[in-house]
Formats: sequence, structure tokens, C-alpha cells
Amino acid sequence: MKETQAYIERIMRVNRGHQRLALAVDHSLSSMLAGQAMLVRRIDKDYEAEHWDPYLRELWFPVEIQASNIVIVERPARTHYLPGQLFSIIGPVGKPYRFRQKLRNILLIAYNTTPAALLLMVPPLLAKQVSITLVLMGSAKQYESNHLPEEVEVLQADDNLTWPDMVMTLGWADQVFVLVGQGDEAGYFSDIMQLMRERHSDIPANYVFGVVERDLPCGVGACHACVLNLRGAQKLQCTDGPAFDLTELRLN
Amino acid sequence: MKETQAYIERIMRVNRGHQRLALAVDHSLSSMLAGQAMLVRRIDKDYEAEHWDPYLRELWFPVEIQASNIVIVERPARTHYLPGQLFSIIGPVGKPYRFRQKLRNILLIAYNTTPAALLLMVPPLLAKQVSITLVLMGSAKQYESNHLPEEVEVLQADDNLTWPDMVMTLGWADQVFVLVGQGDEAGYFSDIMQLMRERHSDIPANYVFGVVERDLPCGVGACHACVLNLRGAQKLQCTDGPAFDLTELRLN
Amino acid sequence: MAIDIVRSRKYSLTVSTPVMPASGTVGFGDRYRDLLDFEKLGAFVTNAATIEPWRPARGTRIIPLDAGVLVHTGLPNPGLAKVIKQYRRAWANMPIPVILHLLGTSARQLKRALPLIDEAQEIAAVELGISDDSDAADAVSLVAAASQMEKPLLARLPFYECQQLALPLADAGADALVLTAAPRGTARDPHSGRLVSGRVYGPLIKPMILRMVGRLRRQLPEELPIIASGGIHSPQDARDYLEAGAVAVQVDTATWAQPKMLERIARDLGGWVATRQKDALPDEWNPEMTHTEVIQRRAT
Amino acid sequence: MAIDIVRSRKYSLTVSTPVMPASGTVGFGDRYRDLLDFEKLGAFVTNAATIEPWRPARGTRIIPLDAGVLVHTGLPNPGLAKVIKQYRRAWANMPIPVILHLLGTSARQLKRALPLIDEAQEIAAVELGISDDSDAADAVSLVAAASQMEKPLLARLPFYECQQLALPLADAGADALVLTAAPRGTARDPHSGRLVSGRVYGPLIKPMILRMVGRLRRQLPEELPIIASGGIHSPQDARDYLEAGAVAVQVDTATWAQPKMLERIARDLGGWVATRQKDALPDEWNPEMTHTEVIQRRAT
Ligand SMILES: Cc1cc2nc3c(=O)[nH]c(=O)nc-3n(C[C@H](O)[C@H](O)[C@H](O)COP(=O)(O)OP(=O)(O)OC[C@H]3O[C@@H](n4cnc5c(N)ncnc54)[C@H](O)[C@@H]3O)c2cc1C
Ligand SMILES: Cc1cc2nc3c(=O)[nH]c(=O)nc-3n(C[C@H](O)[C@H](O)[C@H](O)COP(=O)(O)OP(=O)(O)OC[C@H]3O[C@@H](n4cnc5c(N)ncnc54)[C@H](O)[C@@H]3O)c2cc1C
Ligand SMILES: Cc1cc2nc3c(=O)[nH]c(=O)nc-3n(C[C@H](O)[C@H](O)[C@H](O)COP(=O)(O)O)c2cc1C
Ligand SMILES: Cc1cc2nc3c(=O)[nH]c(=O)nc-3n(C[C@H](O)[C@H](O)[C@H](O)COP(=O)(O)O)c2cc1C
Ligand code: FES
Ligand code: FES
Repeated sequence: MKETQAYIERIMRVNRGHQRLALAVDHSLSSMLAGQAMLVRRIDKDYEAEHWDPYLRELWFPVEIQASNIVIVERPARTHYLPGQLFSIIGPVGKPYRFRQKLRNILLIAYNTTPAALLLMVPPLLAKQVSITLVLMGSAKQYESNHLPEEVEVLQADDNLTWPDMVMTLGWADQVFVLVGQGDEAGYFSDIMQLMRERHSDIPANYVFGVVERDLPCGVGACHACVLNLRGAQKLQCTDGPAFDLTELRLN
Repeated sequence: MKETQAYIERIMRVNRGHQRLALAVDHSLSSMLAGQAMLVRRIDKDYEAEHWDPYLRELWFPVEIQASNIVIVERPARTHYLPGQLFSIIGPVGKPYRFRQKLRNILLIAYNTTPAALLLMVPPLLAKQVSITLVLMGSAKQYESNHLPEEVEVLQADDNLTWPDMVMTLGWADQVFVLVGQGDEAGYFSDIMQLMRERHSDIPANYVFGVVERDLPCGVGACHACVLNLRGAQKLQCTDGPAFDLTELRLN
Repeated sequence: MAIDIVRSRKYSLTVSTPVMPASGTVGFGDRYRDLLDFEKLGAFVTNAATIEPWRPARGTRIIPLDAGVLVHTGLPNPGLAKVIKQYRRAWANMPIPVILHLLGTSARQLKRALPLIDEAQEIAAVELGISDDSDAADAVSLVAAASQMEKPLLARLPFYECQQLALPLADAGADALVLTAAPRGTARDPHSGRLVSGRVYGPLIKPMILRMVGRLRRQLPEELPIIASGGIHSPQDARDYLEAGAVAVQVDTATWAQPKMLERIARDLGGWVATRQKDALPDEWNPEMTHTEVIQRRAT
Repeated sequence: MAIDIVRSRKYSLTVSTPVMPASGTVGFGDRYRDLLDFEKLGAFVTNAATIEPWRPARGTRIIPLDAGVLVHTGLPNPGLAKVIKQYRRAWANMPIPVILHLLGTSARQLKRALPLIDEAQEIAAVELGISDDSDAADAVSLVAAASQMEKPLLARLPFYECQQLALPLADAGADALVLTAAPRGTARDPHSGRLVSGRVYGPLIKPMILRMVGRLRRQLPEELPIIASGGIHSPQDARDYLEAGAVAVQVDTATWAQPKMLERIARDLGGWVATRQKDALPDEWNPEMTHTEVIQRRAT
């Protein structure tokens, strides 16, 4: 964890809604693993904040890491970026996702958010022959996924949160990661757990992980804005997350 | 006076401290005359304010008008602009400068500000064979003027606000325009009037004009933040200015 | 739509849309005529008039802040009598009710001024500005004096004292409360280096006044309307205030920054919905344009 | 430089630079160790501890605003006894005095807690948080109870009530006043659509609190130090407060947005001046870097 600077080296439009930025970052960030993120704010040439609006840093999850110092992020197309633009970065923030040793089939669910926070795991898992299914739910259905590797099976859930061959996908999955948007995380996770419980009477530990991407004011465990209640303990999204075993998370 | 949109067509760096922007503007702005200005704010593609910071509109004086819809402005180099950037413009704001009919020699003074607000008069006056002297005073001395037409004689005042051949320049001038920066306008004008009074025992009307460039919150005469006290009346910088006869201005 | 924004004592004041400019932002008359369609607004609120003439403040009057501005104009005006004389014609031509903002100084002075106001038919109502640091007794006597007028009386409360003054002024005879005037503050003029005291404007003011409106709505008599003012910069800001219990809103310095925002908020809250041709350029279509075609008017 | 930031009653509290973080922004312990050089600060102020454990707030805790943020954490903490046990080691290792922020609830509860605090040598002083909407009598009895402690007592005043509470709390035994806690406000969560109430932070808060500090400096006993807090985002903001009469300042949420700003303000006010190699790239030099070479230390 430190504060470093980065600039935009290249901008690639990937679909109607999104662009990817190639950021030239400090070497300390090129070993980030899936699950880890950066807290980012625009700065000017003198390393000052350009404005106080937006005020807090934005949470950017890398979707790809290229070479030793190029990190790719996916951002909404409506925001205007420019090659050469400077950023201050605090990171890496958070803990890497934990995968089973003998992982064969993984189910990723993006619910009311783009799947960006899940994408960094894709290249290494594909390299290990893991088959990946990505289900887009709620507002995530608007996400256009043609630019993702074709080995990733992308499915759209319907309004009842079911999808074609759901029973099979759930049955086959060795591990599930559910990424939810901001707002009513507890409610979104409840929806998913209900779905799961209809399949598995007893959900094992380290099987379904909930991934949260709330704004993180400080990112270092100081402000306590990101506390989550887990069974028996309070955990911080910024230092203990972003993924939590959904069987332990208290969905109050 | 209306609200229109404009975008940056070209950006030209003119010296270390300044750049010039070629703005493609609405036709209603291409007949602006020296003394008139535009109230400008950045907007995004949907014609919304991009941010509320900066909050008020900026006062931009054109330095040149090209073709029917290209207005050139001079801005500090430290601000980052881009071709294609959109602006909302309220204008034209203010009244044109009034020149004597038989103008031969004009003296321009920029005191603690860049001379931008005086430059739009340069091409037409040169075309009429008027000889132009520009004196840079106070912080204006940092202004690099190599990009100005070579017919303009540029002089630097010293710390006592005198300059080489001052007696001659003052004696020859048929009209004087004194542009002052924000802060202590009254004090700056007093300095100049003292200088003048040492030369002319009785300063005629319409001879020395003070030009102000304070921030204008509304630009239409509504907010009363830009009131100036003239002998016998209150005038508004936005609708009656920016130039006022210095013999009438009450320098309180 | 027809919204009565004062409590029905002797008078009523009906607006067709619950949006108006805040005093001090759009002038005494029709200065904004080229930039705003007054017809779309609910009412027009004038700059502050005082009984005696006031001169402009000396020195710096505008200090840019981060996403905001500090303003100290000194409220220059030629005094109530001259203000009425000078602007009554413009007011008569307004397509909407005109609310005169009158700065309260002393009850005695105020009483002498009431006939002037009663006589001016172009004035639909008075908004009485209560000074900062007013104590409750002074404010009450001002409002009591002003309520003798033959027109509806709105009282605009100072920011820091609004919790203490709201109930007493409701009892003293205000027909509606305007919550609140912009908070006072002090900032450094970057040009002169001097500290300047004035009023603070910007979107960050809204959450503070929204909280006050919500709290006071629960404490004040139900029949007393609240008009909310402070930091409104978008239709959503305005709707938040209505949801917190205000009957109408006043938009302040956002008008200077983006004049059409006032009209856009008024259209939105007035039930005017405009749709946009797909892929139109901003020049061809924009929601701020006075003459954007109105596609639909919601049933009211 | 050695600045005493409390009035000399029984105790003193000396800092080497008049800059510290505000409670709630940097945690209980050394969470910011990688991003801040604590040695450059005047003191460390902890997050709020309460006598009994408090749970985190439900629902949304952070709402982005224009150039600001609304925060409602619920001040989660395991209660005073556990806080001391858990963090006293980190406090002992701090190179600067540690000020414990204690949220005052009842005087009776507070009295029982004092021995815990007196016993903890790692705590240099206590900053007592006075709740919003406190009435003067309750606040006075809290401060009177806390002042029985064998350590200096700072009282942090709520924003809206600070004018009423300042003098009574000075009389009740506070050794310094912290002006003020962030104002409360209400904002809409853009994700859930619900209204959330919390505290408002951002640069626009500064002009309001700067005015209060200036006014109260003139009203309060001369020997009572004021520590200013609110909206500080630059060295100039901090200097404005000192010029208005504060002996020291607390930097709040600016630290989250740009952590090194706190250190930079501390360097600036502490008399540390760094110069920059001409044309250095930001990567090679930046004024925020912890280990920027210090070129000169002003005489103090
Ligand atoms: C013993 C005790 C235990 C508590 N436990 C918890 C806890 O576990 N978690 C927690 O988060 N808080 C807790 N609270 C805090 C409490 O719920 C409020 O957050 C606190 O009182 C806020 O004070 P306020 O003055 O800001 O509220 P106010 O601003 O007066 O608001 C009170 C209520 O009105 C609503 N409101 C405010 N403004 C508006 C408006 N403009 N329009 C519509 N509605 C509005 C708010 O949403 C809120 O529900 C506890 C309080 C006490 C006394
Ligand atoms: C009869 C009368 C006539 C007036 N005529 C005029 C006039 O012609 N023009 C005009 O502009 N005003 C005039 N005023 C207004 C007056 O000068 C003040 O502007 C007004 O009282 C401001 O109130 P306030 O509560 O904001 O002041 P405060 O905030 O209490 O400030 C009072 C003084 O303290 C200074 N100050 C405030 N905060 C700080 C701080 N943090 N640090 C250091 N200094 C600070 C201010 O600069 C100001 O000088 C007049 C007032 C009266 C009663
Ligand atoms: C009796 C009285 C007379 C005042 N006369 C003036 C005046 O002539 N000019 C002035 O600028 N302010 C005058 N004020 C001060 C105003 O209250 C204050 O400056 C004004 O509200 C400025 O508001 P602003 O900061 O919103 O511009 C007077 C105040 C009082 C109480
Ligand atoms: C006796 C008492 C107990 C409280 N207990 C809690 C609590 O357990 N959790 C909580 O979130 N707030 C509690 N509060 C409310 C806090 O005053 C308030 O929510 C807190 O200051 C939040 O501040 P913030 O908005 O700055 O996060 C309690 C208040 C009182 C008076
Ligand atoms: S973001 Fe501050 S504690 Fe997690
Ligand atoms: S700028 Fe508003 S009156 Fe001149």
C-alpha cells in the first residue's frame, strides 16, 4: 500500500458503454491479483488535486495487467479521459480472491453492476483450463460483453433471476463469486442466497463469495465507513475484502 | 445577449505563459467589438455543467475575430484545454470601447493583469494607421508579448510606474486605456491618475478610460455585485462597462 | 397545477409551478428576460429593497470558492419608494406573481412603509428578510408589524438562527416561511489577500438546509407552508425539498452559473416533460432552451 | 516550535506543529502509517470511542456530494475499555501526543470511565465530543464531569449550537475548544434513492466555520485556546484559521481524498519549507512525498 502516480497511455473504446484505459503505473501495482483494486483521483502536473469534485477517490479494479507496468481498467464511456492524464493512486487495496485448489468450473454473477471487478481472474483461470460462466443480472444485463474472451460463457438472467440451464450451471460450479452494485447489497445477496439454498440444502464454506464495491473513503481501515458484519466479527471491505464468504456475511 | 454553445477548434501555444483557443461560436458573437466579452463555462456533451467547480462563469475577452464564427481568446497555459471541448457562452457582455474620431496615437496600459482585454482593438486600429503603445506594469511585466503584431510598441514600466520616454508617450497619446487586474482596482487607478495629473493639470473627459475585469456573477445587471460608483451615478461593469471615464469614476 | 404557497389567513398566493428565483439572484426587474422564460416560473422574487437607500459594499464582493462562491454586495438599492417607482412597470408586465423582498430593519420604519406596498398592485406578496443575529423579540416585532399589510407575508429566516426563530415567527403572523437565507461566512480574497465576510452559496449548502426543512416541517403547524431555498442545482435537489415537506423552492446562484437550470427545474416540477430527439446535437436540442418543444404536460 | 494548545490550568499539551487530523478520519491506531509521516504532525486524534460498544450504522454510509461528501458511519467501536486495550501499544509508539476522542453521552457514565483514561499513560489528552442538539445544561455537566480527569480536556462543539455552547463550556472547565464538528445534513443516496442523514464535509464548510472562529475568538476568554476544524484543504485554509485566532487546526476528510495534504499542511505551518528542483517530473519530486528533502527550517 502506497501512494503513487500513473498516467493514461492509451484509451480503447470496447463497446457502446465502456472504454478501457491503459495506465502506466508504479511497479508496486503490477503484481496486483484479482480482487485487489486501486483508489484513484485525477491530479494535475504539479501533483495537486485538479478539483475537489469528485471528492472521494474512485475504486478502480484492474481488468488486465500487461507487461510490468501497464494496468488496464474499464470505465464508463460517458466520462472523458485523455492520453497523458495524470492520476494519484493508493493501492493495492484489498485482498486477492481465494480459489479452490482443484477449481474446474467457476460461476461469476454480476448483479446491478458491470462485471469489471471480476475480470482480472479471467486470463489466469482460462490459462488453467477453468471453465467460466458469467451471469449478468439486473442492470448488469445492459453490459455488452463481446469484447470478453470467447471462452467465457455469458448468460443473461431474466427478471426472476433465473437463466437458461440454471440448474446445471449451479450444479457444476465448484465456486461462485457474486458481485453486487451499490445500494442494497444485503438485499441483492439475499436474492442470490435464496437461489442457492433452493439448490444446496447446506452451502459449504468458501463456496459462495459475495463481492462488494462500495465507495471506500480511506481505503486503509481508518474511517470505518466500510464495516461489514460477519458472523462473530466486524470486517472491513477495504482491508479484509472485497470478497466475503456469503454464509458468514450477516445480511441484516 | 443570449446563451449559446461553442467548442474549441484549435489550440495554439503563443508563449510560455499563454495559449490561444480558436472557438467556433454562434454567429451572434462574431460581431463583438473591442470591450465586449463572453461569460464562459465548460459543459459536457449533454449541455450540462460538467462540474460546479469552477462555479461562476469566466470572463473571456476575445483577442481576435476570424471569419464569421471563429473567436480567438488568450488563456493561461497552465489550464488544460482540448480541441472539441464544449462551452456554454453568455454574451456579448458589455459595451464597446469608444474611440476618438481623429485618433492617431493610443496608449494602452495593462497593470497587474495580462493585456488580453485590450487586444481586440489592435487589428482595426493598426488598419487605420493608429500607432499603439502598450505599457506593461506591475505583474503584467511577466507577460511575454513577442506574439503581438510588431507595429505595437511594447514598453515595460519600472517599479515606480515610469517607463522610457514616458513624458513623450503621455504627451502624444490622444487617448489612454488603463486595464487593471482584480484586487484593489481603486488603488491601481489612483496610481495612474496621479501619473496623469503630473502631466495634465486638467484631464479632459473621454481621454483616460479605466477598464475593469472583475468576475461577473450574472453578467446581465441582476446581481449588483459589479456596481461602480461614478460621479453622480451607480454604473454596472457588466452592462455599462468594462470601460469608464477615469475622471468620473469615484475611487473610494 | 395551482399551488397555494401561503396559509389561508386573509390572502392567498397561487403559483402554477412551485419554483421561483431566490431574492438577489435575478434583479429587481426583467434583467434576465433574454435568458429565461419567466412564464415557466411560479413567481418572481425581487432583489432586496430597504426602506432607506443602501450603497454598494466597498472592496471585493465576489470570492470564488471550491464549487461555490462567497457574495457580499451590500444589497445596493435606491430605497423602497424609488424601487417601486422604477420597477412597477416591469412587474406589471410579468406573466407571474411578483414577490417583493423587503429587508427588515426596524418595526417602526417598516410600519411607515406598508402603505407604499399596499398601494402597489403589481406586488403580489412580500418576503421579509430577517437579519442574521436577530434576536427572537426583534424578529417577532418585525413580522408582527409587516403582517398588518394587506398582502401575504413570507418571512425568510437566517440560516444559523432558523431553528430558534421558526416557531415564534409562525406565531407572529408569517403566512409562509422561507428556509433559509444563505449562511454567512468569511473567505480570503485571493487578489487583495483580505478576509471578506458575506454569504456562502454552492451545492454543499443543500444537505444542511434539507435537514432543517425536514426537521422544521415536523415541528411547525401543518397549515404553515415552507418554501425551501439553499443550494438547489438540479431538478432532483428541488424534488428532495418537496419530499421533505416544502410546498415550493427558490433557486439561488445556480442561475448565474447556468441560467437555464432555473427554467429546467421549473419545467420539471411543473409537470412539463420534454423528450429529446435521439442523437440530436446539443445545438439542435437542449433541455435548457426556452423554446424546446413541450411534448407532454402531466395531468395535475 | 512549541505550542501549548490548552490553557494552563493544571496541565499542558505541547505540540511541535499546530496541525493534527480530525477525529474519525485517520482511525484509532496507525492505519495511515504507509501514507503519512506521523512525525510531521502535531498530535494524533483518535476516532470516537464511546463508553459502551457501538455498532456500525445500517445502510448507506457515504454519499458523494459536489465537492464534498456526506458521512454516517454510526461511529462503530468496541467501547472505551477495549479501545484502550487494543490500541495502547500503537499509541505508545506514536512519535506525537495522542488525543483520545470520547463521545459524551451521560455525565454519570462518563465519571465511571475517567479512571480508565487517567490510568492510560499513552493518552495525552481527551477531546470530548458534544452531541448535536445538546442543551447547554447537559453539555455543561458533561464537561464538568470530564474536567475531573487528570489530563487536559478539549471540548469539540457541534456546528449549529457552537455559538450558544462556547462560553458555558469554557466556564465549565474545558481547557480548549475545538470549533467545530462537521455540520449535520441530509442527502439522497443515489443508489437506494433513500434519504440519509449524516455529516457534511467539503471545502465549502470552511468559510462558515472560519466566521464562527473569528467571532468566538473575540467573545471567549483570551487564555482559552481555540482549535479550528472544518473544510481545511490547503495550507492557506489552515493559515486563515490561525490568523482568525486559532492556535491549531484539525484537517478532516481532505486526508481521505489526498492523504499527503495533511502532512503538507503540517510541514507548511510547522515552518518546514521544501523547494523543488526546476523542471523535475512529478515522479521525481512532489511536495507530498514523505521523504522530500527539507531544504530549510524557518527560525521559530
Ligand atoms: C440510543 C440511540 C441508539 C442509536 N443507534 C443507532 C444505530 O444503531 N445506528 C444508527 O445509524 N444510528 C443510531 N442512532 C442515531 C439516530 O438514529 C439518528 O441517526 C440521529 O439521532 C441523527 O440525528 P439528527 O439530528 O441528524 O437527525 P435528524 O436530522 O433530526 O433526522 C431524524 C430523522 O429524520 C429523517 N430526516 C432528516 N431530515 C429529513 C428531511 N429533510 N426530509 C425527510 N426526512 C428527514 C432522517 O432520515 C432521520 O430518520 C441511535 C441514536 C440513539 C439515541
Ligand atoms: C448601520 C449599518 C450600516 C452598514 N453599512 C455598510 C456599508 O455601507 N457597506 C457594507 O459593506 N456593510 C455595511 N454594514 C454591514 C457590516 O459592516 C457587516 O458587513 C455586517 O454586520 C456583517 O455581519 P456578519 O455577521 O457577517 O459579520 P461578522 O462575521 O461578525 O464579521 C464582523 C467583522 O469581523 C471580521 N471577521 C469575520 N470573521 C472573521 C474571521 N474568521 N477572522 C477575522 N476576521 C473576521 C469581518 O471581516 C468583519 O469586519 C453596515 C451595517 C450597519 C449596522
Ligand atoms: C440599519 C442597517 C443599515 C445597513 N446599511 C447598509 C448599507 O447602507 N450598505 C450596506 O452595504 N450594508 C448595510 N447594512 C448591512 C447589511 O445587513 C449587510 O451588509 C447586507 O445584508 C449584505 O448582505 P450580503 O452579504 O448578502 O451582500 C446595514 C445593516 C443595517 C442593520
Ligand atoms: C445514547 C446513544 C447511543 C447511541 N448508540 C449508537 C449506536 O450504537 N450506533 C450508532 O450508530 N449510533 C448511535 N448513536 C447515535 C450517534 O449519536 C450518531 O449516530 C453518531 O454520532 C453518528 O455520527 P456520524 O453521522 O458522524 O457517523 C447513539 C446516540 C446516543 C445518544
Ligand atoms: S474505507 Fe475507510 S475503513 Fe474501509
Ligand atoms: S454581474 Fe451581475 S449585475 Fe453585473
